[in-house]
Amino acid sequence: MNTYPMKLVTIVCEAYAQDTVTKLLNEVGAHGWTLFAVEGDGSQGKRPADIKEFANIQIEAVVQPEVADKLLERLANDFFPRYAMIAFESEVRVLRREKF
Amino acid sequence: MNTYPMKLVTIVCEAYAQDTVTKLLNEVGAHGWTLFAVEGDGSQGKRPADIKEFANIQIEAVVQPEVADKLLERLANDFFPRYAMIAFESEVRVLRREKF
Amino acid sequence: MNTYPMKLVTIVCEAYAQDTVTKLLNEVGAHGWTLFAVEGDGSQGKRPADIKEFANIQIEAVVQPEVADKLLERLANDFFPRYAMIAFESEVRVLRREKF
Amino acid sequence: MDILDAIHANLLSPAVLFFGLGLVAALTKSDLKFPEPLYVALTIYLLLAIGFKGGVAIAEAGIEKVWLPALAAMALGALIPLWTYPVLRFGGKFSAVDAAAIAAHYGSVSAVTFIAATNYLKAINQPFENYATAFLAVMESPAILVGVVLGKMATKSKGGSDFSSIKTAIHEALFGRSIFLLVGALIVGWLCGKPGMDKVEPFFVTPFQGVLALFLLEMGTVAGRRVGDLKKVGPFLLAFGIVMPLLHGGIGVWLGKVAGLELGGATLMGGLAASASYIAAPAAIRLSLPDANPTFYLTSSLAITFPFNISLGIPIYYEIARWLYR
Amino acid sequence: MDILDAIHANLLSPAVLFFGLGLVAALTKSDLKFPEPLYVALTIYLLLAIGFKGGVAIAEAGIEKVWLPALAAMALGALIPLWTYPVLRFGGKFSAVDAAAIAAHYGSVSAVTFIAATNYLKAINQPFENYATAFLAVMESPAILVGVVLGKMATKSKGGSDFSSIKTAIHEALFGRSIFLLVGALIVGWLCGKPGMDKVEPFFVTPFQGVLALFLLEMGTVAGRRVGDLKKVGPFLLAFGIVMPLLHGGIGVWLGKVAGLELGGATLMGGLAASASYIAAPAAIRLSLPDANPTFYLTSSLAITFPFNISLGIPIYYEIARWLYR
Amino acid sequence: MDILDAIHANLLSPAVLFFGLGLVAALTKSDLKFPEPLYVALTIYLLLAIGFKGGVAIAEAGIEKVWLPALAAMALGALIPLWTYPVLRFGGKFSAVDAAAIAAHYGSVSAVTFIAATNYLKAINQPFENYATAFLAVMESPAILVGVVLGKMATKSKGGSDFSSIKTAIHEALFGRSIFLLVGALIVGWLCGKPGMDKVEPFFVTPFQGVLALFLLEMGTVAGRRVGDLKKVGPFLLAFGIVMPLLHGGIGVWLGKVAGLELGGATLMGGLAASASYIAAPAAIRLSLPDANPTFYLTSSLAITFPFNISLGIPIYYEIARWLYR
Ligand SMILES: Nc1ncnc2c1ncn2[C@@H]1O[C@H](COP(=O)(O)O)[C@@H](O)[C@H]1O
Ligand SMILES: Nc1ncnc2c1ncn2[C@@H]1O[C@H](COP(=O)(O)O)[C@@H](O)[C@H]1O
Ligand SMILES: Nc1ncnc2c1ncn2[C@@H]1O[C@H](COP(=O)(O)O)[C@@H](O)[C@H]1O
Ligand code: NA
Ligand code: NA
Ligand code: NA
Repeated sequence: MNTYPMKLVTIVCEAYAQDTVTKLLNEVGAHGWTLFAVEGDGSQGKRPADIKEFANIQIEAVVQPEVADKLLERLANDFFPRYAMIAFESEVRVLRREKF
Repeated sequence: MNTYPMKLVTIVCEAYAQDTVTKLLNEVGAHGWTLFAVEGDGSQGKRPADIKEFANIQIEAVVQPEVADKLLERLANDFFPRYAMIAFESEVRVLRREKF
Repeated sequence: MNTYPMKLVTIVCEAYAQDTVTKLLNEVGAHGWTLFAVEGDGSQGKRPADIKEFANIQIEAVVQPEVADKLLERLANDFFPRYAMIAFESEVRVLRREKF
Repeated sequence: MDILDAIHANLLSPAVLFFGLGLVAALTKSDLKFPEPLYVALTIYLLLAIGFKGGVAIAEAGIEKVWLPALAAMALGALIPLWTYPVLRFGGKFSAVDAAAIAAHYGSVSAVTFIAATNYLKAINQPFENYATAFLAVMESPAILVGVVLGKMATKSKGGSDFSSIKTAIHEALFGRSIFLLVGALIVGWLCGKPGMDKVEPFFVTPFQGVLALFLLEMGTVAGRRVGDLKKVGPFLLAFGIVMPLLHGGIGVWLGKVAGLELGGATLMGGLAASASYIAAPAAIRLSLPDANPTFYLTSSLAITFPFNISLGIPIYYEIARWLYR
Repeated sequence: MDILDAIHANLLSPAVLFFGLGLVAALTKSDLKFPEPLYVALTIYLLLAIGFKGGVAIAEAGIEKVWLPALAAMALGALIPLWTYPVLRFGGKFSAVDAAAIAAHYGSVSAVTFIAATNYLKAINQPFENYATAFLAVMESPAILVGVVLGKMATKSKGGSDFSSIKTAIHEALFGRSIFLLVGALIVGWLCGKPGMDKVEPFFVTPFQGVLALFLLEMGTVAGRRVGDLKKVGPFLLAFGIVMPLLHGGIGVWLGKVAGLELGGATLMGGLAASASYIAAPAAIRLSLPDANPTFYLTSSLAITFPFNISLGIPIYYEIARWLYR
Repeated sequence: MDILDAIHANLLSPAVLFFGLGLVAALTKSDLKFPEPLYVALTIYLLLAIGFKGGVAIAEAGIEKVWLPALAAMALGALIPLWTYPVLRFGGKFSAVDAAAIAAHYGSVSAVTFIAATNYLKAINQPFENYATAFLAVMESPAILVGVVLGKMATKSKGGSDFSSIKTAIHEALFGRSIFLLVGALIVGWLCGKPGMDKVEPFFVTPFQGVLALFLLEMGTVAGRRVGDLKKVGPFLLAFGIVMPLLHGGIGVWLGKVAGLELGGATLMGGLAASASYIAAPAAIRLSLPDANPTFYLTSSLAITFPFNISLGIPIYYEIARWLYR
């Protein structure tokens, strides 16, 4: 099987940011995303996920390297100052290059 | 600590495919898997996870490289044409080689 | 954007271990973690997540390489013999080095 | 103007209004979303409650009253796909597997539509046979099996892996969550009888209508989120999703009368025949006919037929019954 | 010593005691945690129930009785931020955006506080206007919009992305989950009237107080987990979170009297004015003023004002009302 | 043939039948699965309801009636591990830590078994002391602590990390979710008394039996999924899981009589002694004795003793009580 390199960008942030982050994903050219509710602890304190309104989510998107760059840049400039959030990228390999 | 390279195969697909995918994991020689419910967006549209029946799941399996190859091949041939699904692999390192 | 290499350590274990694992994360110097409930199958049998008490969780922490080493060592020595658990590390890249 | 009054009364019931509110929530993109476990909890409750009540009713009426109309209901369910399939295949130009899949949904039934129909009858003080739940229970599976067989025959060539074995379909049709809960609760209710009912009535019966209203709010949002798919399914399926229920509703009412039911029971059998499954059938079909396109069968049963039935359909079937029982 | 008796009775009600139990759970680090879907389910239930009941009450009382006090309530909500903002900005030395955010929370209202107040009145057999829910419904949004405008004016320079558009705030304030459920259920109740109520009463009314007790247990743990943040907010906000409710409570009661309400209704309007939002407002503010610090507005409304109101505040507003209505 | 009648009546109650239905679901691999939050919600409800009711009963009976039998219950719970440990260690050849873990479970109690027992008594119109919930509350922890100490003494050598500190065990045994809810609600109920009960009765009391039936359906699936583990635990533990309850049931009934309880209360104390914990104890033991094998203690308490008690055990303890109270 031929596999092709892609970037997986993972974002953990407060649930309030969901709409703006998925909008950003569309803007920078991601073709899909996956999202789930998480609990967490970080510099802005524990997020116990007890109330929907104050919960955390994790968003994952498999994207082309250029898209990952653009995405991270936008996150750093517009989102990091405002939201409890982390983001990181890693290398993954996919089968259907054209899908991402 | 000595760590050993393994592949992490991640599959995101509609919840209906759960049984057939985990069966496939057994067949190709995975020794375990982890699974959770997710929401997502992709080429086949939003999956809002409102109804159990139409929800998405993410399945992760740490496997030996050969197993990953076999797994991806079977997914590409039998599953991709039928189900809303993506799959990708990445490099991870584990401690207890014999466990995977 | 400058990105910096970090390790992502992923731990899947029974929910009972949550407090001891997050305590360990603090001890070895992780600055945050993310956690969510999962189902799974492994050498110790299926964990169907039907009862909170017998469920599985997945914990992810982005840490510096040295911290990852220490973490894995402690897991191998103190936790693997006692709990249904797997752990693995992978390479990721982050933007704000100082945060992790 | 009887029928307009009947529809009017139905539209102003809390259950239907809450369904409408859910539609509005989805269409205005309000962030109202029921968590999935709440949805599951509500379906479990509704299925257990209706099943249990039906079982107790069977115990009281005696099985000898129930078996004949139940058999008739079952036969009707199994037969419906046989005529809806060609309509879809040749009238609607659907592929064989899509036609089979949609046919399976319209032969099977929607428990919530049934519940809404009992609700309606209660609201207008029309008595009905409580054991009618038995018809709901037996009508769920046969059409699914018929549909799967139709679909398999059409797609025989493909195969290989055990994706699409008929065995999967049978297991799903018989042990799937919704049918299991319904039939299980029916048997439990039948074994307990009245003394059992006395114990659990304040939980399974008294608050039932309120829970239904809450659930229909949720169903409104679920259906509303699929309104955008209406464009994808085309005008044929749109018309199909309204005309077929009317046809099947009439047949069901008539069959109920023939099988010896009272006016109320015949209305319920009409509602059952008219309803299309959107829980049990999608699950079974997705597993056993994975090549069928879910947008077609889900959108038509969930976003067209279901809202039609609970708003306009049920009062219409009732009026048909009244006309037949004059 | 009337007021002490009133407080004593309130403190010994199941709802308040369960709230205390929740606080204890959080403080003793018990692993008691409500799953998030249960929290969502309970809020949906409470909002629908209170809204539906209010709607039925409006249908029975006639809209002409309701509109004037509702308008007064709305105006009060919109005005409160105008004086709380300078108090916070200049008295408390908060940044402009933080002051605006907190002001929005105190002008808006807490549905659970309202419910607790109706509960209290019921417990002491004090009749009240059931349609008061309408005031709750109209008081939620205006202050949020005013607060967002205040915050925007202060932070105009920054901008660019659509983070913080007023449009987002308006959509959230009008179609956010809680306001949507409340207003939607109000309309549904108003359309159904008494016949609809008869059907769903055993679900939406009879068990209501028990559900509230369960929910307050959960709210106790939520508030308790934020007790640690009390240190971060400083003594000014601590005092603000208790003094402002007393002031607004008095104004609300007085306004209720002026607008023609009875003693019970005026008490409820006092409770509404005194309450601070911790669900609708945080959501809207987080989205439209992301630069405001949530620790300030959440801790003060959730961990100070809310517990104060449900334990001491409500009986106090009632006594104020009794004094005004002598 | 009294005892057979008693068992027969119990087996045909909705609660027990729904438990059976859950077993069937698991064994036929139906995809029926309660979402975890629903399970949590149901346990919270059941524990609060039973605790609150018990607390109100204590307030009405007066603490002076309760303390003596409560003390007796507590002592019994603490003592049971002292004889079950050697039986397991030397009779069953279990390792020290496994024997200690299992012993802790059988000394502790199962709230759901207790609830099922009260249900049974209500069904056969046998009055009982409502404050018996207090015995449930005090019997949960002592055996766990004793079991942990036994296990620690056996595994002293190992240590190091704070995994297995006795402190963890104590915190878990006293502030764990289930004991916290039960004791907390007991205190709340005791503080509110009858007036509080009047408010929440339609939520916490009226629908209680129905909720229990729903919960037992879920417990049936949970137990059913562990049926496969029965092979792993061996014949000794199988026998142990049935013989021990019978023995402890007898002792409990006798002790209840000695402590001055009526027939109903003694039956409940028998049921408590006979029951094995499968929620509080596993949590505490997993945290404080992580080297013990969960398959042993979970399978025996959940898949053997629990089903035995709710189906056959409770009627048997009742007959023992009737025989003792002749
Ligand atoms: N080092 C980390 N590893 C994994 N997740 C993290 C880490 N730091 C923060 N997070 C997650 O990101 C969320 C926001 O982080 P923060 O802004 O640091 O509070 C936290 O609640 C965690 O869920
Ligand atoms: N680029 C992507 N990155 C992350 N998840 C994706 C991506 N594309 C699709 N998915 C997930 O895979 C599911 C099925 O994808 P699709 O078949 O494209 O609809 C979606 O619902 C998403 O959860
Ligand atoms: N190879 C694997 N890949 C992914 N997850 C695994 C794997 N093996 C085990 N797990 C997860 O780790 C948990 C504990 O594993 P075990 O101790 O092998 O039973 C399982 O319940 C799974 O959730
Ligand atoms: Na049908
Ligand atoms: Na206010
Ligand atoms: Na015991």
